[in-house]
Amino acid sequence: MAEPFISTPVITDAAESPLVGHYEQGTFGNLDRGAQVTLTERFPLAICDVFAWTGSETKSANAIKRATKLALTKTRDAVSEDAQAFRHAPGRWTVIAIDPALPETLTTAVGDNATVVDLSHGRTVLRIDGGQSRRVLSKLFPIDFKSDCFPLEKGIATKHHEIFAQIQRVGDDAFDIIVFRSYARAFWHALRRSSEEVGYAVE
Amino acid sequence: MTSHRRPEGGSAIDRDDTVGFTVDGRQYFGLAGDTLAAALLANGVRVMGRSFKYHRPRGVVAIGVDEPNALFTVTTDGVREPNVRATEIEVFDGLAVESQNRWPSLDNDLMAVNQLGGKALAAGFYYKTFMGPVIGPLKGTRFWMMCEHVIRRAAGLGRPGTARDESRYERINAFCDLLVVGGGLAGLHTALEASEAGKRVIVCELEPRWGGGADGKKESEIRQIVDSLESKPDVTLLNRTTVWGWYDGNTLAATERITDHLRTAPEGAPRHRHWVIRTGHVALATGALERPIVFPGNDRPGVMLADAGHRYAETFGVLPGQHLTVLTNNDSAYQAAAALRHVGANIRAIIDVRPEIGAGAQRLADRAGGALKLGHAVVGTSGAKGLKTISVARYNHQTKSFSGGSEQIETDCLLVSGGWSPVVHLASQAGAQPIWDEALQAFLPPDPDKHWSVHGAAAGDLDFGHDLSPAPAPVFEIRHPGKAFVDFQHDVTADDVRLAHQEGFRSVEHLKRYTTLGMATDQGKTSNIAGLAIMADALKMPIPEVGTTRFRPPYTAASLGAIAAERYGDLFPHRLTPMHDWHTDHGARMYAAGHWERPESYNRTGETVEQAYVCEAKIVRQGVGLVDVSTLGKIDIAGPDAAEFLNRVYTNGFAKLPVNKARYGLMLREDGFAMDDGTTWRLAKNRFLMTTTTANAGKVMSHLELCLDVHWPDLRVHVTSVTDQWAGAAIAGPKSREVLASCVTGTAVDNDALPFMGIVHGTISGVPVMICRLSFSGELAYEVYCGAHHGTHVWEALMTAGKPFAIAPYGLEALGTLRIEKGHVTAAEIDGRTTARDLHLDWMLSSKKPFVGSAMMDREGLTDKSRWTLVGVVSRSGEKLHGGAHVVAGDRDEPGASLGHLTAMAFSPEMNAYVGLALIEDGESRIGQHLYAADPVRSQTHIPIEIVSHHMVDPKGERMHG
Amino acid sequence: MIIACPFCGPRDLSEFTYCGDADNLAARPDPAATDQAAWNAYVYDRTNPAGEHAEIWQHSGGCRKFLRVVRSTVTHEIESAEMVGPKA
Amino acid sequence: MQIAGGVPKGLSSMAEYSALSIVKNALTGNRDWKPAWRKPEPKPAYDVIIIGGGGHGLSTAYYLASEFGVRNVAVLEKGWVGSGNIGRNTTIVRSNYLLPGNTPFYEHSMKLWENLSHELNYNVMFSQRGIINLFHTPAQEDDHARRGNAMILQGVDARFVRPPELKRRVPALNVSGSSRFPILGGLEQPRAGTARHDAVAWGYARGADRRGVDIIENCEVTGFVREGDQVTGVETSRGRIHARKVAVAVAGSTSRVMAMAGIERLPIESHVLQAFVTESVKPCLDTVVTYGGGHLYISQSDKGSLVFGGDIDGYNSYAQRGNLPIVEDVMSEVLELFPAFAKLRLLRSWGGIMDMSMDGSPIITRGPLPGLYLNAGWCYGGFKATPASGWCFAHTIARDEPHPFNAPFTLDRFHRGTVIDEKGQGATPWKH
Ligand SMILES: Cc1cc2nc3c(=O)[nH]c(=O)nc-3n(C[C@H](O)[C@H](O)[C@H](O)COP(=O)(O)OP(=O)(O)OC[C@H]3O[C@@H](n4cnc5c(N)ncnc54)[C@H](O)[C@@H]3O)c2cc1C
Ligand SMILES: NC(=O)c1ccc[n+]([C@@H]2O[C@H](COP(=O)([O-])OP(=O)(O)OC[C@H]3O[C@@H](n4cnc5c(N)ncnc54)[C@H](O)[C@@H]3O)[C@@H](O)[C@H]2O)c1
Ligand SMILES: Cc1cc2nc3c(=O)[nH]c(=O)nc-3n(C[C@H](O)[C@H](O)[C@H](O)COP(=O)(O)O)c2cc1C
Ligand SMILES: [Zn+2]
Repeated sequence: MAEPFISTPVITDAAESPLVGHYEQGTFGNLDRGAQVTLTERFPLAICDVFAWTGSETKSANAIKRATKLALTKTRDAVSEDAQAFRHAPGRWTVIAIDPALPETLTTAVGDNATVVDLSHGRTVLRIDGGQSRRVLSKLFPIDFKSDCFPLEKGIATKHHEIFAQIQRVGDDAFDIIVFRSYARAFWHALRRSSEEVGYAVE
Repeated sequence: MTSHRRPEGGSAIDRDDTVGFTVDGRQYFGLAGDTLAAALLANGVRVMGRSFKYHRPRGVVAIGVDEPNALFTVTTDGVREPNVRATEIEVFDGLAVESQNRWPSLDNDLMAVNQLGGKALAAGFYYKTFMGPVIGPLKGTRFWMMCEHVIRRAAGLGRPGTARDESRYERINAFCDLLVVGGGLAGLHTALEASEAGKRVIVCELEPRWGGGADGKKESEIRQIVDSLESKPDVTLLNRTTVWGWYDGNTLAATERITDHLRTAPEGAPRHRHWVIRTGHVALATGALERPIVFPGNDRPGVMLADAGHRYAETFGVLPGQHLTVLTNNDSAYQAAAALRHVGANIRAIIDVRPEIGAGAQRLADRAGGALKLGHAVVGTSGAKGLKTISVARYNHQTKSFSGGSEQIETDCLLVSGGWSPVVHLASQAGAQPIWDEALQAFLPPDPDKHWSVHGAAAGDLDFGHDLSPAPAPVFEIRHPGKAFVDFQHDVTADDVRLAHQEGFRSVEHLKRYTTLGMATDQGKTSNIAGLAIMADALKMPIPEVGTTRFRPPYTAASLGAIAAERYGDLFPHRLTPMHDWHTDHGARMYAAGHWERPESYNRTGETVEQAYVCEAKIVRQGVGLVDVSTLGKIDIAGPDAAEFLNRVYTNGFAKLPVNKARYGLMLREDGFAMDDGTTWRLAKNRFLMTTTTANAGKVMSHLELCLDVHWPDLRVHVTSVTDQWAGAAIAGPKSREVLASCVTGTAVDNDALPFMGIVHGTISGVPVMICRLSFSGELAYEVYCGAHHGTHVWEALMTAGKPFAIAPYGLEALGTLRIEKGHVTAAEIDGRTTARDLHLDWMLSSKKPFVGSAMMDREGLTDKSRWTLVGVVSRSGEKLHGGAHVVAGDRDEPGASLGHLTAMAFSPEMNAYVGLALIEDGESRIGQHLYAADPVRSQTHIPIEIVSHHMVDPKGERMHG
Repeated sequence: MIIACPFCGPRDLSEFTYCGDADNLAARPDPAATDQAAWNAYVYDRTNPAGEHAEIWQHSGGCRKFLRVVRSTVTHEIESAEMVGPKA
Repeated sequence: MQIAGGVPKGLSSMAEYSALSIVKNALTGNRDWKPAWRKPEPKPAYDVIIIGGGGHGLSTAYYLASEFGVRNVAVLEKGWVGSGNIGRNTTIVRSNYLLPGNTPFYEHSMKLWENLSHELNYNVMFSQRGIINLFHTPAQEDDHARRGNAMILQGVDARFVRPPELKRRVPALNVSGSSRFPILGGLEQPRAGTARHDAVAWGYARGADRRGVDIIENCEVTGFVREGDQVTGVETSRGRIHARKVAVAVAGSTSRVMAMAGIERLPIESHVLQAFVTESVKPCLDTVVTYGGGHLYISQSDKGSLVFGGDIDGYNSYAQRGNLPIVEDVMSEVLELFPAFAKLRLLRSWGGIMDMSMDGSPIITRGPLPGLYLNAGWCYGGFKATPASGWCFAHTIARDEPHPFNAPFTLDRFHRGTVIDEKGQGATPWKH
């Protein structure tokens, strides 16, 4: 029953980040204590939504695990050097990988257990890292970023203003924020603004 | 002017740091750490404001947020902030403030003539007059409006400005186990205890300094606790932060003032920060506010709350006057008197309404010196610009009677204490009624529950030191002839309260509204209790039966900027299509469509929008054009029941749609009216791509999700929004196929390979694309979809391939023109009030299956023949039509009733005429009629039109099928 | 207001979208049925109680699932929030 | 100089209000002012009982007595007169409606407003300072033109204003074109404006009282007395009271009260709407302005406060208080229009319970039971309707048939599909 994968596959050399022309490297804001956070855009990435059919959640999780080599379970999110995945709704994962073949690999791996939707072009992933990352994020999201409330590797769905966004904790003080591509520029602007008080570097 | 600064003392000030500031342009000096009120007192300034109604000169009465009189306007970078309490402005070098509500100056205000109105301006007088004549030019509302014009200018306090406030405001979300409101001793101890138990704690204190009203002797204890709290990682200490609102789910709002007290702000620092704090538990340690006593002449500058006077000396080293007197009904003022004496003040007399006092008070009275007049009351004051003398008479507070003559005492400052009111505001915001405490003669917070607790003075735990009793005598007013003020700022007198009672405004809420008691900037912090005590007296009812007025957020006024932080100006959320920069680089005017920005038209230099769109539309009809359709909502619909699902949500059938074909679909709401339209593409047996209108993308997505989760959980269907995944460009015009043929590889695009509504996959310039042949313009047209990151690349490739065919980009205006000519509907017609039949889409209503809306769409109101239905309209005079014009049968002089309206208009290059679409009464039957398009509100045009079919161009659709 | 999404945990009101009376939504008549009175009642009429009210909220800025929330319309106190639809 | 409107003969001789009476009373220490309305004990029976001492209940009583000769009337109010929405609204009065079903009714109301202070011998401070509905895109401009034209064609005043005039009249307005939704212009109804909300309640109460109506406060209706289907009276916290006709005008409490009569389901939901005032400032906004890029309506009271509101909170509520997200939204809309006001300060916020109907339009009708009459569904627009609503409801009660002005406002229009949906939102009351 598996449907052929509907491809807008891969990201070719022609791919262009939505932040082109708005991604200025350097250090900014109040640098009295140096740049206390670092902002980066992670581009390009392969991004998929995996939506398990009721009853096939475990199989789907295992399939994602196989396809990405992540230490993922039905309820545990995971991050590795070249991939990450988190459950943002019951039976539903956002999977991100450096390997552009992710959509096909995943489609094959999950088979009839889940629907895979390629969102590689539809999302922008921004990373914030550094001692003050939680404070900056607190300005933007009504989410508790405290370590034990937001454990390492966990990912969640929320929104910024009225617009859907996702966040995954990828390091001690590092978070990936996944926003709609169309919203990336406005969000980037807000993120930079919120970081000015603590000083930031764009790498 | 005499300096009132003592040579020593003052826990907040830095005697080595003199700062200069101006009031109304006049230079003053203060010390770093001073509030404006303290610095002005130190400079011997007494008049610090004018009252609202009578413009009476007023001095500062309080030391904190309860100050009703001393209000100033602070101007920073040309932006005005009116009504700032002098007790909250921290002076810095260069501070410039302006006094308010006076003309020409604070000391000489001509508006003070209002006082002469005296009793005529009593409560409620507005309602009884100004009705004006019933005939003549001032009849109706005119006379009132004339008077109102003058009244408005006399009212108001500070003057706002018109310059944009460029300050930055920020928002922050916080979470904790315990939020402590108030950084006095009670709050600090509560915080310490919780933090030692490992709790995550936030402490907010509205003052710059910690410690609240605590005695100077407690300074080291306070320092110790603060140090200890500061060292704990899970404790956040926020000073200059007022918690002002308590919302459902223990969500509290607070405003942190970050740079107001600084001459220059650090880089990146916001002026104010809006804190939204979600907490497990709230500990209210908000202290208590001292309240005044109402007596004749009680508003003269120099009359001040006793604790305020005490603290001006202790905190700022400033004496509130040279020759002090005290009026009290309780023991706490004795402490103030003794402490002031200790720092060198001369206490002339202590006047206590009580006939006797305890040993503790007596001891303090002895220390304070001056005459102790028990069983006495102040019955009047005098002094032109400030207090000079008070009149004192023997008083029995039980019988409220006076005896003997009155005695004059010279004094420039009368310190008053009428008892203490715990700050119950926050606890009561959610609606819980505070509880009257007979002993304290005060309202205490309602009973706490598991979400909150109350500590210290806020709980009624008023500890003034051993031997002193917290219980005052129940005296709120000393009733004697003369104007006695209850609400200082609003000039509400005790007689006004009684008049309200007399006229039947007896509920406290009526009292408030009729007299405006408690509606000023201090929200009655100093006046509410006295007001309701006077009303209770008039009603001969106990105070608790009269009750309080309702407490509402904010506790103290909060800047609009802070609450709105990051939601306006350049931080307003907006979304851009992948080709956005290309459009702006090529002269596109952008159009704000909800969150989106879309090209309206590409204006070559000097062109008007109309010239541009006509040119663009012509190019599409005659050659080929390209338009960005990336903003259309796109939804991936997958699963074995996907076709069945579409059958249920669309009015027409989708089950038999072949793979690689698309179909136009219409959705209704449950009530049978049209909701949205769009095409849905079958990409595989169980996989569809639905498109929606830009405006309805979110609404349709939620509708589908609701249907699946709530109504039909048995359907195996997954829906995912893929709006952002795809860039979309529609290439339209007779030459469009040739352009595609020249640049698409991997698939043929001829009529056989790609028939009308067919879908193919190929590549353009090395990038995979999906192409569907469908047409909104009515021309041969295709929608080319590719991954959004490739959007600009494919767009540019299409432009390049189209160059030999003179391709041009077109914007929303041209798109609109083309669809109007074709009679295709958009949101202007699917406006939530139209049915499928109104729009001639009844051919899409399947009779073979039920669908959302099918049960309701045939009700009489939806099928009535006189409903407005869609028609085309052509200008017969060549004049420009206007969207929103109404269709009428009569000429300009007698247009008659509206028959409906134009939903859209354009100049049609194809028909060489201004054309439009209209929804008009029984439209079908009017085709061929000559009517008028009337636009009296805008263009004043009255244009002869002919009603035609809404299919104005190529009614048979030969072009798009060709 | 804070709604405890069974999947996401307690989240701020701003993440949720109100969808109306849960019991009414659950009483959607059979679409094939032509019982106009039932349809009219379903589309237009509400009990609108003061007190306990079962309602549907979508966690639109979160897991996007629909929750059946029992809430007091008088105190805004939330008694329970459960997932509706196919559970996972 | 003021010429008094005059009280009909034979009615209460309580002091007429005028400039003269104010001076006279001032000279005698204001000792002679009488209660604005009596505090009568309820009688055992009345011809008509009106439940709800809000604007609509009081104006209904007033017009029953003054226009339709029905004087044996009681208004039962559970709290104090004006404690409901009449006492907590943003006071905007306008008749700038789009749909033919609404316009004549609201225009009738406007005409009553224009003479109301005289009619009541009570200054309700109706100030025709105009309302300007801003628009920000060409499509919105067309929508506003459509509305303006509809108004003009039905004899209502309307005009367009463009940015230069806007800048002159509302200097703090950001017409720079730099904003996210630049202002293209506005649709103005010059005769629209604001009135002093409490005064409207008090003026109608006093006017009704002077014509013999009993206004009974602290009298909560707790049940209905019925003979078969026929409603013959009410149970109250002050005992049973009989009546030939019982009229319900309880706005946000409609469902609760009607449930006592056995009507369990109605096309109404109760939702909370918040409103806001800033601290008083000198005049800076001399008209009413609404924002088309979101949902905001703002004016400045005579006291100097900016008075404004936005969307409803959007969930069923009887709590008279709202939540923070809407507060933040509304403030951001104020600043989108008036970036100079960021330093003004919010003084107070509150909520009211709106009777949101399924199409956003009201219900003024006989029934749904014999002897019962219903006035409801005012959403957040019923203040302006106060005079016409009372007038039409009084007509309906006295004559047992609607006036043509309120003929479209039936209860069965929902089922029949003849809805009057100004916003085009369908049966989602929280979106109207
Ligand atoms: C915040 C807000 C802003 C608004 N802004 C505007 C605006 O700008 N313009 C506009 O035109 N409209 C506005 N409105 C709407 C308008 O205020 C209302 O539609 C209108 O006031 C409702 O009619 P009413 O005055 O009769 O209601 P209410 O004043 O609510 O009267 C109903 C009365 O019934 C009483 N009652 C309830 N149950 C019982 C019972 N069992 N027994 C006895 N009595 C009972 C209540 O206590 C209440 O006094 C606004 C409303 C709110 C809340
Ligand atoms: N001045 C007084 O209030 C007062 C009166 C009687 C006794 N005392 C003494 O002080 C001690 C009681 O201390 P306490 O801590 O209960 O009261 P406190 O007055 O010392 O402290 C309360 C603090 O809460 C702050 N506050 C109030 N509302 C706030 C809000 N909404 N947001 C942020 N901060 C807010 C106030 O600025 C104040 O600093 C007792 O020992 C008593 O002897 C003080
Ligand atoms: C038009 C209008 C203007 C108001 N102006 C003020 C004001 O200047 N000061 C004030 O404290 N409250 C003002 N209020 C709010 C009232 O104090 C009160 O909050 C509101 O009527 C709701 O009543 P409640 O808070 O008692 O429930 C105003 C209310 C309205 C409707
Ligand atoms: Zn959730």
